[in-house]
Amino acid sequence: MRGILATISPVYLWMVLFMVVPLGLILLISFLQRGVYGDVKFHFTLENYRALADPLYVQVFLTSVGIALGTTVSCLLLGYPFAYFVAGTEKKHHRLLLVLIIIPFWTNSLVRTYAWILLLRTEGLINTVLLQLGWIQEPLQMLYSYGAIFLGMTYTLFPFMILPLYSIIEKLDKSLLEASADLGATPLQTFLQVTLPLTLPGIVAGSLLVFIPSLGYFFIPDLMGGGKHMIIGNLIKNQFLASRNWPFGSAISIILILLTLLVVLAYLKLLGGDKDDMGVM
Amino acid sequence: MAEQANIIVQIRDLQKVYEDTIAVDHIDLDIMEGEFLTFLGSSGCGKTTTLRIIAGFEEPTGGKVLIGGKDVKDQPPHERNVNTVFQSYALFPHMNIEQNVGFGLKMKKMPKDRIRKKVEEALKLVRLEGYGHRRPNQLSGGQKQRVAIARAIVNEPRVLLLDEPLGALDMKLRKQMQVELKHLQRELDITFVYVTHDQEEALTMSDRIAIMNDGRIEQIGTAVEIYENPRTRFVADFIGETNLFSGTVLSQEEEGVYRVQTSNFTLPVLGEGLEVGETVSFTVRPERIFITQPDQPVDVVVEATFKEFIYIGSIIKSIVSLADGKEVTVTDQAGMEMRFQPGDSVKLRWQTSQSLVLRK
Amino acid sequence: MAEQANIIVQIRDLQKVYEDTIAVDHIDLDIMEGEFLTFLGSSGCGKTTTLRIIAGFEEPTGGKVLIGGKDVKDQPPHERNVNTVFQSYALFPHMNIEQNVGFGLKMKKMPKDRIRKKVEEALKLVRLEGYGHRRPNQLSGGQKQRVAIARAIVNEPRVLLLDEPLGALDMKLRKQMQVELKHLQRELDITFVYVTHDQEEALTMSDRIAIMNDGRIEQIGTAVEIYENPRTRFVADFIGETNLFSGTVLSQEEEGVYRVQTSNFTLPVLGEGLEVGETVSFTVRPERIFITQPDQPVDVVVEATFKEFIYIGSIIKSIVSLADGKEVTVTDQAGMEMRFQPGDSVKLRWQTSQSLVLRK
Amino acid sequence: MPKRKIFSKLYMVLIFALLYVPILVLIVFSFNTSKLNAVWTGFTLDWYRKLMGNRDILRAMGNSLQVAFLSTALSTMVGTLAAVGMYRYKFKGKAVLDNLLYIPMVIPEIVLGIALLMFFSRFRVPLGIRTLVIAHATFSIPFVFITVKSRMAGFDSAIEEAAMDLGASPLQTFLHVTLPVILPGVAAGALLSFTLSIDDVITSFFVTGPSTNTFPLQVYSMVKFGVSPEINALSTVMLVITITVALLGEKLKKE
Amino acid sequence: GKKEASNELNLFNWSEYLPQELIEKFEEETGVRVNYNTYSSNEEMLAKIMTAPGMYDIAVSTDYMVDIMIQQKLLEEIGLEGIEGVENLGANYLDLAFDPGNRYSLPYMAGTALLAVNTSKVDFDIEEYADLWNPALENSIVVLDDQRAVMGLALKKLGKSINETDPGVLEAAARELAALKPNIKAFDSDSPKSLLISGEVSVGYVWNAEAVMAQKENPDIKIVMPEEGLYLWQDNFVIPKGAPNAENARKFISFMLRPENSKICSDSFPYTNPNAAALELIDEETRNNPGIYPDDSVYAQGEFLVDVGETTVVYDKIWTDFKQQ
Ligand SMILES: Nc1ncnc2c1ncn2[C@@H]1O[C@H](COP(=O)(O)OP(=O)(O)OP(=O)(O)O)[C@@H](O)[C@H]1O
Ligand SMILES: Nc1ncnc2c1ncn2[C@@H]1O[C@H](COP(=O)(O)OP(=O)(O)OP(=O)(O)O)[C@@H](O)[C@H]1O
Ligand SMILES: [Mg+2]
Ligand SMILES: [Mg+2]
Repeated sequence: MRGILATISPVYLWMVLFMVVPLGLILLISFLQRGVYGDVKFHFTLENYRALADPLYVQVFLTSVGIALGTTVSCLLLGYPFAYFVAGTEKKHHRLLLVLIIIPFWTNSLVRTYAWILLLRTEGLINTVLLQLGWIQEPLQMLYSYGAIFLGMTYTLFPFMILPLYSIIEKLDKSLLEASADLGATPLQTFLQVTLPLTLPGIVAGSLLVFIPSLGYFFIPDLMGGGKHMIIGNLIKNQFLASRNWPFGSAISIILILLTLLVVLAYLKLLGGDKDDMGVM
Repeated sequence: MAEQANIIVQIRDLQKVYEDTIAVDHIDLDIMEGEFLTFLGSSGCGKTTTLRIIAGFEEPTGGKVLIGGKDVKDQPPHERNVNTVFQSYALFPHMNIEQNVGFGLKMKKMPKDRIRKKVEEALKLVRLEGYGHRRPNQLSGGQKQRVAIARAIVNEPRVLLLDEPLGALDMKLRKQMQVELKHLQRELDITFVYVTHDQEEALTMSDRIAIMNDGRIEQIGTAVEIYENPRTRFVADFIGETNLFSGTVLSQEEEGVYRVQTSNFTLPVLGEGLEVGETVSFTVRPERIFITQPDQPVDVVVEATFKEFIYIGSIIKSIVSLADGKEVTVTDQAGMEMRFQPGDSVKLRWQTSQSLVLRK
Repeated sequence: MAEQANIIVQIRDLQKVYEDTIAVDHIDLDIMEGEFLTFLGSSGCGKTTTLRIIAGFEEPTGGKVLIGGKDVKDQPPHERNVNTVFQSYALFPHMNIEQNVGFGLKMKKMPKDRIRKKVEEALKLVRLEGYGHRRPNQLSGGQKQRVAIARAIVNEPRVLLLDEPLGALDMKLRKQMQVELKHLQRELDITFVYVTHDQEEALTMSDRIAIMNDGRIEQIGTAVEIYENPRTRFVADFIGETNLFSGTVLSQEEEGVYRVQTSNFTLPVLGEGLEVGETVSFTVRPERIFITQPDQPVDVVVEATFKEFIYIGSIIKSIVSLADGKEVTVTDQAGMEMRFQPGDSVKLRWQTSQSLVLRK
Repeated sequence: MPKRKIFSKLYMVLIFALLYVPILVLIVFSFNTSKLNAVWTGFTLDWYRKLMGNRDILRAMGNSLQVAFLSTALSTMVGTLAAVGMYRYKFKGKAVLDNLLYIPMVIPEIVLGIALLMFFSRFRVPLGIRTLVIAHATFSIPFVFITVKSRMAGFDSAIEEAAMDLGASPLQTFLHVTLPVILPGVAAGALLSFTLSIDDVITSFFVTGPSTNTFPLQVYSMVKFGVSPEINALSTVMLVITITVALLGEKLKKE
Repeated sequence: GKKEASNELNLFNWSEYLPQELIEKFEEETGVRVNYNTYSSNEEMLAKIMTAPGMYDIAVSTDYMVDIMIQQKLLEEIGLEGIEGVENLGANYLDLAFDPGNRYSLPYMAGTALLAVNTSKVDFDIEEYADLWNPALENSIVVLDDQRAVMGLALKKLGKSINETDPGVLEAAARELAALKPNIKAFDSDSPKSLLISGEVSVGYVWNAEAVMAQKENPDIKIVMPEEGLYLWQDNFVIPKGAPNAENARKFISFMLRPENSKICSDSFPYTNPNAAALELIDEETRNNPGIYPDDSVYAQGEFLVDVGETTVVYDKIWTDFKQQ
């Protein structure tokens, strides 16, 4: 009992104080009305939620989820082998490698994104080099496309996939992989049958840490996608700032939170199973 | 039986060095098809390492391994028709027992119902029927070990490597499993390479035993050869209990028999090519020594003082001491022992053929 | 010695049920201060579970444990002056050997140089001097186990729980460690609660042995009591090898001696309160049976046919079969055996005092 | 075996190259004479010189580092404890709390910022480093929690038992055994937390006080007139420092 | 709790929008310590001041936002009598609709949104907003990522005001926008000049300063001021309600109004300086750059943004729809 108190109560108090209470305010606002000058009028209404049913907003949600899913998948596909190989290096190098992975992300994200733009744009570095080498005749149109958005998102969220993956792959019991190989499983089979299920908690964690934030990371689509897509993050930001429609912005946020929680729960059910019960010997 | 068979595993000048430890030290060994070969040796002598090199988990520092005549240097573990029962079990924690045992068959893409049948049989063999749906962490130590055995044998490999597979079992189950493993080995005609630290197990089950010490093979041979004719002091001391004496060669009595002087007595021992004045060691097994009140004369009679009885069930050990305090162990079947009191003067006797000079 | 001492651990009506398994089934037991008590039993019979309850890792489903007269229900493991050597070693993977062994002392805030000294001594005791700077994953199975022992004894607890601590060691080292553990236990005057599946180990080391079966204690007593006077069929069968017969009581011959009819022969056995017509089992230990050419008459003489010799070093086992095919094992010290050929007619003889009727 | 090793090395080099390519561009442009960060016009050290005189940027950087360190420490502690507790104990409301912990990740930053600002202003909490740390910890805790929780899966509790058996109190067991074993997970969570904090704009904007501007705020509010290459210069300096510290630390550890 | 009035000045502004040397000079002169706080849009500034009042002493606010802040009673009176140098300001920049009589605000900098055309990439003349709809410009325009600005473009093409509230007109404007979308390569308010300079786009609808800077780097770029009139803007100093150091704020405004100080601003940023007295100190090239100091006629034809009240919701929906296409 004392253990529960010591470990759980800090987070519990924290969340109640700094999240539940503020969130309650947002919930309240979502049922109020926008004033003429963008203030909040104390007048109960469900209009904000009703307005959300417009196919326009459904479309925004779908676009956002599409981008988030794409980002998650590409982070996972690129990141898993990377985390696997890093975990496979000599243990004494691990700390350095991890720090080297994260250091680029301690620079300012805006500056980093501009750097990508410098690389990708029509007269950017990559095109210049490729043209010089004669590998292409016409400059490639890389910027302001879905490709650029995915590249930017994947790049920005990469450490959020790598670190949880690494931390679980690193503790994988090597003798289990040996046992699998010994029983005739090819490396691929071993990977699918043993490595993957045992590292599933890391995959789940990494995917959540990438998927959820990418629903709201609008500055990458804005900068690298040319701002031609409205994702849920922009929509909400626009309500709070450009249109100063806090009630509507709050309503969208509440729905976003609920939908994301649903997705997360479904995902955990689907993939996680009863992973708490997974013991080792 | 092993002599006529083909060689299935050849180990040539095998060596494995960890940073500061020589785990395997230039081993040469041929393992015959269908034989039951046991590695017996003290903790840390390199048994597991040797097995892991054969299985392909460890790359040798030097030398090579041939399986079925082919150098397996570039063959990854899953392509070697070799299965292992791991000392640490290495059960898959995310699979239940049934899935663990069926894993190898599933990898071979065997039809599901055949897998189920074979898994059932294997579980029956290790007396774990009905445990199929448990997770490894719901089993006791011995139960886990039995699952590891089932998981390996269900694949009927050409060579089965077993690393102390019965280590966690009680005597009773262990004896049963010994019989069953031996039975299985004969029936499936699989080569067993077995690691154990239980000499009785080694002696009863093996066709041949390789005694390892400090990364080297000290002696290899059948149970009788090893027990009756240990070639080194280490082997004599390691296999069974023994009494070790050392002394100086006084003279040759006849072909193969020398008279040796120890600090307590002078007596004839068996040996070959010894020189007068040489210092030698020789052994006498406790069960080949008789304690008597001084009476009929035999080849060897040594004066001693009785110290104590130790009771170990079917056997009674007597500890006696010689004039200079050296302790000698004598064993007797329980119920057969003479009743002495500590301090009693006794005589020890044995036949010359039971005292054997050792190489080193 | 245990009789005069104080009781240190009291186990009262202890019970532990997992979902579908009764692991510990109403156990009552007193453990004396300074005694060496061994749990002996088959795989999965609840030995580890009992130990874990004493240590405080498992809450009993029913009953209670008292240590030093105090119910320890609410005492977490670290407040019980009890240390454990785990069956699975449970070494800390992130610490080297020295740090592993010194952990308990560090928790007690012992000065660093004293810790270093005590750790060194402990490592010496388990013959691992110079291994202090290795990590657990750089050790062999047996070496890990020795570290686990050193880590526990260095704390000199009032009660030390050892769960198959010598399981992974070879016979030689095991014998040495047995002697040393016993020595240590006497010297430090610590209570040892020991789990093993090696009966020889149990018989040589223990003051008392508790034979467990299926969550229950079948019999508890000294080595001699258990071996010479097993109270149940299970105990007789489990401890040492034995030959079990069953038959019908024909008549009472004298006080404590009954004549019993088996399918092969009629003979007198020791028993108490038996009724004529009752079906009973009785045992004769293999080492108490002699094989002879039909000659001098003793209490019991049974006709049999010789089948085979089994060689296990210091002992030779003979398997003979009775008229109806039942096999009987007879052991002899190697070198003492009569040379028979399979198929030879032989006679078995033993003293009536060696055949004992069992309760169930 | 060796072939696979070569492949894995190649792959790692490739990914590292991808990670560092934009960083190289960023560094190169810190030496560019043009203010526009658009085309290479010539080499200069002007931006470094200017940076040294730019009190606001340096102070903002100082604030950001302070907030990042404090909030990382806080969220790592709270998040790790929570993950351990949730792994070890069963209690009522566990599932609810578990799901509650995903919410701070889901809340759009601007919503969290405004909500916290309303909250602080309502309870008259003065805005400043303190409120920044609270806000950052709030959105970082789930990242730590999830990372550590995934690492806990399949944790061998026998070694915790061994520690308690040897007389370690639950706290000591946690510090000496549990924590070191799950350290890779905790470190990963802390690194993520630091990354989030050092780069946060929107939430920070709302909860920061009048004298605690942070570095990302400074950068983002430049967008109207173009991000100054001083930022590149500062980023370069920071990169050089962190990489040097990391390499030195590694070197020291070896000796 | 609220801070006691200390000798500080909490300034709220975009970063790099007020030369550091001026701040240092002011601090030296008055002994007031300046805390420079930044935001990246008017709306952020508004949200912060609205939610947690009483923190900032002086803020820079764009025309329409001054109006909103006045309406929401978020501003102190500026107190013209306590400020020196108001007379230095040009008449074009005073007494405007969003703050008649300058009760609450005084101008700091001003500018316009206009067209920048890369003549090497466009082979026809661009003179009016409607030319942006030319299919030849497919995927080659950058426009401000700002709903009112871009709506303004469409409304201007239709010959309407950028502050139109008639739903029918707005719907027509939405259709115009849909037609424009294929020509838009990117939305960028932050640094559209880099796209122009590097040739990534041929035409930009951008802030005048961006166009001027782009022109400096790439001489092919020509500034075009469509006849339909420009979108005008003017940034102003305001004093938020409950400012703890309002007096320091006035001191600061006075300081900024001095011609020699105002000139320093112009040297640093290529915007229109409303300080007529400072104009004489500014170098000729800048003064004669029509991109920075356009004719008075531009002021006559141009329009400031005005908050459209409830219609904002309509604008927002059109914008979302437009982006989503
Ligand atoms: N990864 C390693 N790094 C360093 N030394 C090692 C490593 N693995 C094993 N060793 C050492 O090599 C020697 C042989 O180890 P091995 O595991 O083969 O012994 P073993 O004969 O199986 O012993 P046991 O009966 O105790 O299991 C031991 O001294 C051990 O400490
Ligand atoms: N967590 C658990 N869940 C369900 N059953 C369990 C669990 N732990 C142990 N058991 C069962 O309880 C019984 C007793 O287990 P225990 O580990 O005490 O056996 P043991 O006597 O130590 O055996 P061994 O000699 O094989 O180690 C076994 O049948 C085992 O399968
Ligand atoms: Mg081993
Ligand atoms: Mg056990």
